[in-house]
Amino acid sequence: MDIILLQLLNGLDKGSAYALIALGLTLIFGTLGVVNFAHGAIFMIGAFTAVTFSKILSFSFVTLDPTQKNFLGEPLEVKTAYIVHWFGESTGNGLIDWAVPLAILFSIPVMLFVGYAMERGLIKHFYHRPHADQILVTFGLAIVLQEIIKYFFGANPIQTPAPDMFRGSFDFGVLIGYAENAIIYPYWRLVYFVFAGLVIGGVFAFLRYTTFGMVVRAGMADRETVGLLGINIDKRFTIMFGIAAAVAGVAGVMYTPINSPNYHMGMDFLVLSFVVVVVGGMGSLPGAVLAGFLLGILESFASMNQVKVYFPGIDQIIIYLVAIIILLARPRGLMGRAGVMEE
Amino acid sequence: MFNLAKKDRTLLLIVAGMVLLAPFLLQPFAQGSGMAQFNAGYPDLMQRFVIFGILAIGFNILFGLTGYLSFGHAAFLGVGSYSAVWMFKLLSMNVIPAILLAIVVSGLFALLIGYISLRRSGIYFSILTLAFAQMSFNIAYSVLTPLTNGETGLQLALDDVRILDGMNTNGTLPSTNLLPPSLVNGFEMRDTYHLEIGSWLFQFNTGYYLSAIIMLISFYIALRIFRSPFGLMLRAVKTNQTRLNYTGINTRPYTLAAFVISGMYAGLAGGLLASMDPLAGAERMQWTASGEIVLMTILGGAGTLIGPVIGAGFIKYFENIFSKINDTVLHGWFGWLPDGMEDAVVWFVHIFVGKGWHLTLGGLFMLVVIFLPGGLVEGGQRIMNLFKRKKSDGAGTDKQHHPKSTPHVAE
Amino acid sequence: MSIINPTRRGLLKTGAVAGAGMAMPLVFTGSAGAYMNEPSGGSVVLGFNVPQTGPYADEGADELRAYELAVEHLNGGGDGGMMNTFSSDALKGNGILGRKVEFVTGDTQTKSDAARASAKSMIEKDGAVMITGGSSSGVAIAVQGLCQDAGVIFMAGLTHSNDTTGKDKKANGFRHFFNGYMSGAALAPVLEKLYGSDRRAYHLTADYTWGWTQQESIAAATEGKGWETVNNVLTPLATTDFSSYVAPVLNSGADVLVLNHYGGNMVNSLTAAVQFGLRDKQVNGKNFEIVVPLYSRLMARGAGANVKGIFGSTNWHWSLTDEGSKAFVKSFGTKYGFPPSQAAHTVYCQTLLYADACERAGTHNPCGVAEALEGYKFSGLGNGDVEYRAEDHQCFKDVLVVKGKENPTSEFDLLEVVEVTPRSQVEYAVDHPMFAGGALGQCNAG
Amino acid sequence: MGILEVKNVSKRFGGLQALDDVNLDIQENTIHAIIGPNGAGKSTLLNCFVGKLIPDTGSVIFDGHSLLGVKPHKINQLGVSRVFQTPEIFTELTVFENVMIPCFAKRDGAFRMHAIESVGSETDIIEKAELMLLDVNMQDKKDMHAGSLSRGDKRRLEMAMCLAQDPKLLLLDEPTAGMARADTNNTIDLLKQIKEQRNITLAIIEHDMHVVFSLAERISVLAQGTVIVEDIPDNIKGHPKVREAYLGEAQV
Repeated sequence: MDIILLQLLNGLDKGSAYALIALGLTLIFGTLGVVNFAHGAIFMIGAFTAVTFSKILSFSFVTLDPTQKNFLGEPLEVKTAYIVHWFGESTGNGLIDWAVPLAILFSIPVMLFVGYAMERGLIKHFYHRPHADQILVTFGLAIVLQEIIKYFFGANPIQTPAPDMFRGSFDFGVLIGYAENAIIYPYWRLVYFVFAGLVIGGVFAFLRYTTFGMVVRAGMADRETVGLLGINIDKRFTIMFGIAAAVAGVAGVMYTPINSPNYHMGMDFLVLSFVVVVVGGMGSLPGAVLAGFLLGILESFASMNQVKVYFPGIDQIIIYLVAIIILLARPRGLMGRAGVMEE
Repeated sequence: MFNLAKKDRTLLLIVAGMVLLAPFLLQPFAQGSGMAQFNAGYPDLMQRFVIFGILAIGFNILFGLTGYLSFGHAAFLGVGSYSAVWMFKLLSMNVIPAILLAIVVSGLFALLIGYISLRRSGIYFSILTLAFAQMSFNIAYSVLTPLTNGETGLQLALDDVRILDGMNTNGTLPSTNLLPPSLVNGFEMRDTYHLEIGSWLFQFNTGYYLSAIIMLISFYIALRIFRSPFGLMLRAVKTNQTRLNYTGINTRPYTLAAFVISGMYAGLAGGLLASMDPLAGAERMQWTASGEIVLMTILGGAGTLIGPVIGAGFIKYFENIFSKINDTVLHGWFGWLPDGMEDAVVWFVHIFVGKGWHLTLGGLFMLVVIFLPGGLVEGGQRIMNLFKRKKSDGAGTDKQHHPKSTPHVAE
Repeated sequence: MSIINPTRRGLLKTGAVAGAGMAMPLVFTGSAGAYMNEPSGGSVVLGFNVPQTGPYADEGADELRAYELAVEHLNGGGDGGMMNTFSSDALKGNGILGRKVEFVTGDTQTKSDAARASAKSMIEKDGAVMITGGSSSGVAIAVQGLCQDAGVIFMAGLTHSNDTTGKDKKANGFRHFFNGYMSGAALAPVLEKLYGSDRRAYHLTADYTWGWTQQESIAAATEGKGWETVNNVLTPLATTDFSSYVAPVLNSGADVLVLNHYGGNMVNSLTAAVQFGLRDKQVNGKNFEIVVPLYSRLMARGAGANVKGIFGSTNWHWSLTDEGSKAFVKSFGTKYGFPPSQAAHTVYCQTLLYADACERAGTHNPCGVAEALEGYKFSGLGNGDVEYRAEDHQCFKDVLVVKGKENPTSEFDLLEVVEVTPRSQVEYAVDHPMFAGGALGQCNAG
Repeated sequence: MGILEVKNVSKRFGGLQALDDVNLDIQENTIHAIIGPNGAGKSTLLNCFVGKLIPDTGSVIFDGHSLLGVKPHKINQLGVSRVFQTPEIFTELTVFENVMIPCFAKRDGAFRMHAIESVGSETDIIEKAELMLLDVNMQDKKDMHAGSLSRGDKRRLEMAMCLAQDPKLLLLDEPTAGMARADTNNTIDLLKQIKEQRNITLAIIEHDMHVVFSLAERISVLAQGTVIVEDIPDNIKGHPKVREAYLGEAQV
């Protein structure tokens, strides 16, 4: 029982990551009708805004320390971050330690701009083009974006740790009467889970309770009619693209301590996020979230040794297997609407 | 001839001419010259051009005609390759049975996947095919290692059975052949004849010509399918399934047939790949490989006959030629520039070649799709039209402009 | 000369051909070379086939740097690097056999298909006589098979699977890198000394061939020291979030976690394990420990502070103080501004060793070169006294046991060498069951 | 016994009773109009004839075959063709190809793997398609892209496509909706001509009373999901029940 609870927790956490990525993707699908293969790249750029921000924070000057030698036997270059120099050891290092959470503030404007620029510069010209063209151009864009990141940051993963106070894990098991260490969960992942919940809730509240959101929802249902009402739906859609980019971006920022960012992480998540969105049902935001959690939880269960003993390699295919079963049982995914991307 | 309309006959003859003369056409630069880097006339790449051409032609029968976007076509390529290599390991090094088995097995696999996936349309269909292919890849890479040799890929071994050829004892691996070397010499896939003219060197490879002939046959069959009533129905599926149903046509068997045919094309390509180089890697089935097929087809021009072949050639050229350009080569090219400028130019070009070949490819995808919505073929057509207009202007005749009646079957 | 005469030789260089071509405009060339791509002009072409895209692109880039350095040294440029410390003095700095060394590069993409295509183009188009490089075992084995068929020498780059010189060994292929068995043999005594002989290990293993062979090796070696293997869980290659694999570890009764992962997998699984706080826990009354059997310094950077205090093995490290290593670090560091990785060291050595073997054999003929390399004993290239065993073409040398450094002084200073395990301790019999099956076969000269 | 017999057909959508015990008998070789105010269930009824919807209860018998649960393409092969309110044609094919497809469907049935023959060598199909285009007077547009046709031409093309199959029953869903008066009259003439030249039954759903009374030989009036009156046109005019149903909606 405890292992099931443990994997349920894991699944919720994984699921919240999937749901966050899928949410942005389905916003773009639903509002703009664009198949955005660059969404994974946006997630990746989000993660790299965290890397950039922590690099900015630890921007350093160099002093030579003659007492120590570097690998060539020359005096060692010791780097001191400017903010440590300015604010002193504790404040400076504290800021650097908190780089990831702080990077969210940095990331949101950057990602809004990235989304805005992408939509205005490229995507808007593809609204009326076939989906195949959209796939090709956004895939091309994704490659270009990741190669740019690779050029500046290299191919290896880059460590971006969570603040020190989130080290270690919380013992749930003890709370509910299990043995020590039976159900533990890292603090940072709990933070991530709560954060994902807030973002998802925020997006839903925004769409539900603001006029802007209502217009966008109406536009998702019937773009032409809303356009006929004299509402400038295009401008709102541009903003939605920016918001979708920001959602993917902050998801990327918060994910960096879990998965050290590398330039191809976007591609790694691309297929998965598409599967999540489609299993949820095209054009359905709650569907995407639901599917994200469902697949996350099932994936966690499939990784249990107790399961793998009977089905070797089940964790390799579980996501796809579930996707097939759901799509066969429910033609439009869990909560999809008729007629969306069925042609 | 060939029971084709004049336009198609011309197209077929042009393609045949280009494919058969490829060893010359792809080798325009003299050996040792700075531009020799851009030569593509060596056996492996030429084989890849035509084999991936076959793959793209087959994919186009499904996607170009019916509009069903399969995102898992690489699975059939992989299955074809595995079947072929197993044939080499168990039966004989002759490529014919291997290729036949590859086609049959991939056809059956396509029947199974198609039967299930075609219950859905649009993006739901795409995701179903993607899911099947990804499952195939993941399992082939891990659990099925005894069958697929996982990470490394299935390859020949000294202790293979090879019932027909007999156990080999001399400690070297045999190579794939069309006719057993005991009968005729010179029909091994890797046999290459070298022709030197001046400082040009041309390579004529048995494997290439076998692939080329099979590619021409595949192209011819595709041409016939495009022009057939069956092809007409497939195009009708793409434009309006409702009307087709209310016209008494059952669309499922049509789409399934198209899916299986295109799966068999992919299997044939996989079998040929394995025949040219007897190794079947699991990466052949990964979603990126499926994506590459989609990109080839759209890049060249989906729905056109020759477009996918051009798209395939384009991507393979970048993969094999641009990735090999390194700084030493660049310095060789720009050595005539003043030193500082040379370094600056090399530094700049360096970003786009060698390890940056992905960047160039991605950028070109974007440029092509932005400026040439119909793919590379449209670019060709525009140039041709420019040419034609000039010509007709010169003659002073107002040539009647044919309405672009069927852009899908335009060459 | 018959008109139809199959040949597999490569290209001739411009100068030599031009004259003949003018005189006889249409010629089918015969088997001019005695072996594949026999160099005929004043230069010889080597093929450096490394990952330039994909997850191992940085390792590939470091390999390329080392190759360029090696070529520079072979052609008499630079400070000569390890050529000065190498026990053989066959290399004169005038290229190989008097021919200037040229090279071509390609991208393996860490896919066996793409790697073979790239290697084929080097052989068919550029006339390479030797192919080398790579950063994964799958690719190394695939390309080794190709080189065997084509008749050129293959000097494997970074490949750690037992299979490369085990069941998939080939007469034309040589491996300088160490392997899973050696990692186990080197690590086990150190682990026993540190953590005692009463330990229960939980293995997380990348679910593909390399992962399996390493897991098998490490489990066998540690069990030999009294450890118990509690569990071995296979993880899919594509996993990025290892939480669901790491979470059950603490409650399994294990007190050591062995991560048989490499590259991005290693970074992410180690990060997850540290995040779960495993290293702060006590199990069975002992501190919980994590072991990463194969370390790569380049990759370890991605795990940052998480590697501190974690033990593993590595092929070579720049902080070694023997003359060879020092010379190599000096010339590499001076040229590029940072120390070389183990991948760089491996491929540099291999290039030198190939050149040296050609000189000693007096030919580029792969059969001659292979003969010169088989059973060759040398020193001065780091790692002490080294031997290329004739029976399986595996290189035997000292193996380094390292641990993540507690107080790194720079971004390169991540590992510290704990012990240099002598060669004798990591040697094994040719017919060791982990290396069984397969045969070298005959050398192939094309 | 009519060619299409509808008995006790009911259909519910959630809380809405779309069809409530509909009975209808369409005689062979007649023009039968089904009229009724908006929301009367006309389209729902039509969808029950072509296999798009399955009624909850009742039976639909065409020419001796029950149509319940039969797939659209099979119903079509029995001899039922349908003209849609918004023309359903193959917009990306040429006009001529559009007409060829029903010819193939008529000759070869629901599926035939004729993948190697050339379309150009199917002389019988080509002849028939030419003839059909001649019938609707569109032979000069045969190489045009169907998507680029005017709305009126699209309708005529769709009509030609349906007729190419020589259907026994042709269902027309508001064939003159959105047409100018002149076009409407042309359509009326065309339909009359079709009726005269062929052995065919026409069932028309229509709003335009001018069209209905110019064409129909019998009229069924549908209101609130059920047939309230069925009679010859002269008796429908001024029928009190019909007036009531249409109250204020149209001049009857």
